[in-house]
Amino acid sequence: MTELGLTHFLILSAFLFACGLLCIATKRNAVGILMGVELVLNAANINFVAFTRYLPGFRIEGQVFAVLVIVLAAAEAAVALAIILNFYNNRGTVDVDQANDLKG
Amino acid sequence: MNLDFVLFTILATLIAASAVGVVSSATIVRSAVFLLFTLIGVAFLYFLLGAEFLGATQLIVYVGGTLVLVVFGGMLTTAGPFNVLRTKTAEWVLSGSVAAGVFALLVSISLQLGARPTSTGDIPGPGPLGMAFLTTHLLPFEIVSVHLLVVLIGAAYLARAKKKAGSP
Amino acid sequence: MVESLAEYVPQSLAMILAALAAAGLVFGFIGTSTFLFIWAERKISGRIQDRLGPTRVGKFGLLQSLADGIKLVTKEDFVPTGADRLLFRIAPYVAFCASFAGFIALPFAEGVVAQPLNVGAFFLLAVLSSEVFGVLLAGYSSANKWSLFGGVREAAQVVSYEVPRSLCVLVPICIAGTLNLNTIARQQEGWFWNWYVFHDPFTFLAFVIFFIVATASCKRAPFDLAEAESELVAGFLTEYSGMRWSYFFLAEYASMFAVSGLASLLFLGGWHTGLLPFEPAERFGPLFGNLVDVGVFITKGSLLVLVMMWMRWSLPRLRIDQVMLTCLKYFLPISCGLLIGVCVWQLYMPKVLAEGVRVVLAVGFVVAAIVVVLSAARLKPSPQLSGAFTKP
Amino acid sequence: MPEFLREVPGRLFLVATLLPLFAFAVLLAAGTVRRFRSPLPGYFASFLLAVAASCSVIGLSWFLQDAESLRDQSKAMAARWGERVEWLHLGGWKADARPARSIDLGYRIDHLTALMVTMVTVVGTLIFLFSLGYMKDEQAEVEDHHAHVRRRGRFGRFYLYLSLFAFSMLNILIADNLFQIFVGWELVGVSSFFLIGFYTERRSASTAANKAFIVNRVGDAGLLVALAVAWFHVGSFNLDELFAKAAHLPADAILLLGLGIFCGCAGKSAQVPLHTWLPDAMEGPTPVSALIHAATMVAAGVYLVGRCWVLFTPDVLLVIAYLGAATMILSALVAVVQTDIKRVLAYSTCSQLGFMMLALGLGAWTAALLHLLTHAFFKALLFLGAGSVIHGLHHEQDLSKMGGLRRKMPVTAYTMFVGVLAIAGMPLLSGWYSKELILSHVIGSAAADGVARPLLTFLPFLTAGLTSYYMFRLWFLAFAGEPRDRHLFEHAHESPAVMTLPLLVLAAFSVGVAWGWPVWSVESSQLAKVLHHAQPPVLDVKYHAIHGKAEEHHLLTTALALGVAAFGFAVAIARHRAGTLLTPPRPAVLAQVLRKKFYFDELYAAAFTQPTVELAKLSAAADKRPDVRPFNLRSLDGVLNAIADSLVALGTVVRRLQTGQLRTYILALGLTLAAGLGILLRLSR
Repeated sequence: MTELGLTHFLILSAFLFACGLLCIATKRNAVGILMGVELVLNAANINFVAFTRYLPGFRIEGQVFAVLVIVLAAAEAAVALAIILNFYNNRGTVDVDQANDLKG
Repeated sequence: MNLDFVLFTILATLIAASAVGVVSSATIVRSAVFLLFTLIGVAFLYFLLGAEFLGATQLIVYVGGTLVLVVFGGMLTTAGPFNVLRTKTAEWVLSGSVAAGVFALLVSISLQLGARPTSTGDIPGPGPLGMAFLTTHLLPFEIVSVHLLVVLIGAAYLARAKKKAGSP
Repeated sequence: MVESLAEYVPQSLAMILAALAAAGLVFGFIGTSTFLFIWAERKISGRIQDRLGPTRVGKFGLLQSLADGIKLVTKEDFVPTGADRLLFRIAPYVAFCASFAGFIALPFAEGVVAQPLNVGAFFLLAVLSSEVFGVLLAGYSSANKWSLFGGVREAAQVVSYEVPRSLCVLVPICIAGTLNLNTIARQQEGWFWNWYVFHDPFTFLAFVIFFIVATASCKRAPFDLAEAESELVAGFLTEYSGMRWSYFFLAEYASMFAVSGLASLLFLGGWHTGLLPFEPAERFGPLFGNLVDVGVFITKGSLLVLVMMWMRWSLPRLRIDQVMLTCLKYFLPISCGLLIGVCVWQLYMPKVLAEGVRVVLAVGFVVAAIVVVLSAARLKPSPQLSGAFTKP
Repeated sequence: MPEFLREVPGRLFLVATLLPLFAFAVLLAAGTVRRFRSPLPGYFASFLLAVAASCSVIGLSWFLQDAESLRDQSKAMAARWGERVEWLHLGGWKADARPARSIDLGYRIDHLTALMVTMVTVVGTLIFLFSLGYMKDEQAEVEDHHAHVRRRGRFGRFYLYLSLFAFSMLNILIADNLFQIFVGWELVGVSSFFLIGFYTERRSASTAANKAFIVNRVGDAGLLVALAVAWFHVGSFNLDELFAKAAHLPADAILLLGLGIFCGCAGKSAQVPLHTWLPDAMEGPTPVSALIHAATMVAAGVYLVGRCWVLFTPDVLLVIAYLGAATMILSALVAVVQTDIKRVLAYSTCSQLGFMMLALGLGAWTAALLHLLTHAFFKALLFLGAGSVIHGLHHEQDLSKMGGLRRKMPVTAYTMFVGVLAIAGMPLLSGWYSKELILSHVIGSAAADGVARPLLTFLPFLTAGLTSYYMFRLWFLAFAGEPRDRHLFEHAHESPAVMTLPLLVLAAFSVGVAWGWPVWSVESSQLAKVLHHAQPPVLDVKYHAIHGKAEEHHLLTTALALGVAAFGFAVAIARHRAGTLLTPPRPAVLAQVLRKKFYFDELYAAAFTQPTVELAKLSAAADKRPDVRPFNLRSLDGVLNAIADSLVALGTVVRRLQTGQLRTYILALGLTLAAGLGILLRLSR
């Protein structure tokens, strides 16, 4: 395993993904959850780029989708922050546990 | 044991460590700083893989744009200095076991993939990428453009300063 | 360099050694140039304010910066109570690293670059825009409301100015058709009307806008709202002292030179003099020719930095809302218009006409510069003003 | 000539069809602009239809030239004057499925289609023009005296519906398959619904619209059955394929097919027993009546019977003939006692349609369709004339209040007189040629067939006489004599030029549209000759004897027809002199029966409407009875309630999962992901 290969990147991205999941699941701060989402997206992106390098079928597509993911992540962050700011203005907190108006 | 592998190991350690930092930090701005290191690490990982354009995009969009926004949002929404929202230990255990399970599964899948053909050579640069965006992948490109416009308007609308009820 | 080293040591080791050498060179350049720039700034401000500036240490006070540096290094390094210690400590390094990383992709002459990147211009913009992080963290972690204000202002300002800056960079890139700074500079060799700044009216305007916007994104006066000592004490710098404080200044001067270098590479022909009918590297051999090129490039960059200083000491500071308004309501639409304009120009302008416009622009610029210099030389210091300082 | 027309000149007709659709679409979009008060929609739609008319006139002339030069090359003709595209591909996605079928869209131009499209667009254009004047009030706010409301004018909407109407009719005409015809058929139905109920505030109008729509649905059900039969047995809706395979169909299938198609046609063309909607349809604005009666809706039925003539077995043809005869005589009798100017015309249309159906049933194909074409012109003329009268009298339709109007509105009076002459069968006018042809075939078939059908022979002549009588009666009542309502007469005025011009043009058409050389010979009618090309070839063989006999006896026919027409005229003028045109016929019972229109409406009410209402009332009452209600709650209602209750219970349980805690959801998501991955991993081993 001393030759750098696709598996290394996949494992790294799996770890990043798990961290992102954990972050989303444990953070009570809405901004923290947003960060977890960014981690997850980055994990996916690492896979895309690694595929670009190691799989012939992903030469362009991997990069294309990585760029799209980055752009959409930025858009998502903008909207999420707008929502968080609104939530903060209404509740005076960003604790997502307080956001349970839709509780069944 | 070549240079690429060493560099990867260093970068992976940086990324993994700061990802753990993101999760474990109690204050939101500290999390953001660790996230910054993660993102920069990922950007350099792209450089290592040869995807220079992506690496630069990651830096300019994620680090220079998104993360600044996140930190900004974090600062604006912390009521007191270094505000902390604690999580219960039980939740940590539960979430941690789920995340560990997912990680284990993903790793086992990755290992199952086995040996893959090694590097397929240089990754296409910005030129082919741009051509791809204007030819074969035009539709996603346009969709993303429209999406961005919608987000621009939507975020501005959501975050606009609202007049308090009753005031003129 | 790697190739020549690889004859003696293994390839990997050669690469590491080369990287270390490049890092050392860049760091050395940043340190030296910052010392000189600080001295120059004090001298220039002195002259503009009708005083002498530093004179005591060394010839013309040249060693003033060294003396200051020794003082800063020996100063006590403390962290305010209530501050986030970790973030407070790393903030200056984050800011400095970003500026430092910019130099990795900045070619000083043909091939004289730490890491030749195909997306050099893009990379440079990317790392320079992450410098804001250091400031933001410094402002936040100081546990001081003036610092926080400074940090948040800086974040808002830099994120906004980044957009017109990138758009203005796209204008010459549209003409060059590459993001590789080396290639862009090489495309502008020959006489000075081959520089992209004289390519067409849009690039000319783009250069002006880029320079202003770059000044703003280096948080230099008249856009230095993050420090704004008349409002925020010293902004994000309030709680800093000693070495950490000086790292912020290293970062500031380094990024000033970085954006000036970028401007000269994109618009002003890079390391080409524009006045020599031959290539120094061809005429004088690679070593000496490259040295000439590096000299030309550093001169151009330094001249632009000097212009920034000139601006700092001549123009009054804007209010924060004015800063944002200038960016979002003026620079952003103008730079969008320039980008569209240059695309249309490239598509529809006949070759001959484009050549003519280039020469006219270049000659007009030179004439204008001469007129400005001559009229400035004829101006005498106002007797009232000079009198105000001499008389007690 | 544009490139796309040079290859396939049939596209001229396609363009003519699509132009009204375009007008419809534009007006529909423009309708969203509120307070759009201007005559612009009318001008726009009329202009487009005029363009369509010129397209079809050009197309007709090209077609006739082409048909002359490519006489024996039916393939070349079909290629130049028809196109098909696959619209829906059905079946065939399984390997073992039956061969894939597809529903095609297409058009096919032959002599009949070319003539009909030209007629519809020309008459339609004139009606559109006429409406510019007639509906002028709708451009501003309208005070509706019948419904007692003030409302916004609906000028644009009127032209919107008219355009849709024109498009649907043209679509029926150019279609080369039953499916497309059916689509047009329903569109005609719905646009007639909109137009008859144009004054939605009036109860009578909305009732009439409903009636027209529902009665037409009865007929359409038959057409749908025919479609199903065609799809099942032939597997295609294409008319040519249908005709080619008709002979090989099982006997019951072809019988059902023919009856179904005729049922649809009877609904659209107002044949007994589905005729009751047509007189009520007079509630719509008068130009609409003109459009329905002359060019579009009722013509569709006759056209389709003519088009699908090959599909009818002799039995079905006999049914058609008898029903046509019944329609013809019953409507003519009713028309005699009507005092509403539009209703007289409506019943006369009914009667004339019966005439055409009878002729089709007897095999006088060319004669029937010739009558359809000529009738279109003079009936449009008559209706527009009636519209002009109504307009001039400020919306008074009662004949008993008119009289002497020829002094006030001479153009209307004399153009309408031309129309009356034409419909009555005055020699050398267009109606004469067609009616004469039909009657001669009636005689011919009586003489040629071994079987005697006295009703079919006798009734047409009786009807011809009655037609002559009631049409002259109408004219005398309206235009001749002394005014019966002074006040109305004083305020009467001639209509503006935009309304009289179409009248003049239509009068000219009514006179000469069927002319040939020599003019006095029925056989030489140019229109009939052109139409004859479209006649299914099988007719020539089958009905050769009848044609022979018809020609043999045509002098007798002429004498008889002219005789009855003159008799009708004589009676009318005598009663006019005596002033008894308005007095009901002698036996009071007869008068009552006629006035009640043979009790058709009452019969339908008693047979269908009333029982339904009673059954509904009975069910409602039963549901409320204390002894039935518990049973109901346990049985039918109980089942439904049980379903609802169990859903509520399920919702209550599932609701608990909705904690509102974001992190719980994420955990669930993670768990699902892990489980899914695990399952995939196991499966892949």
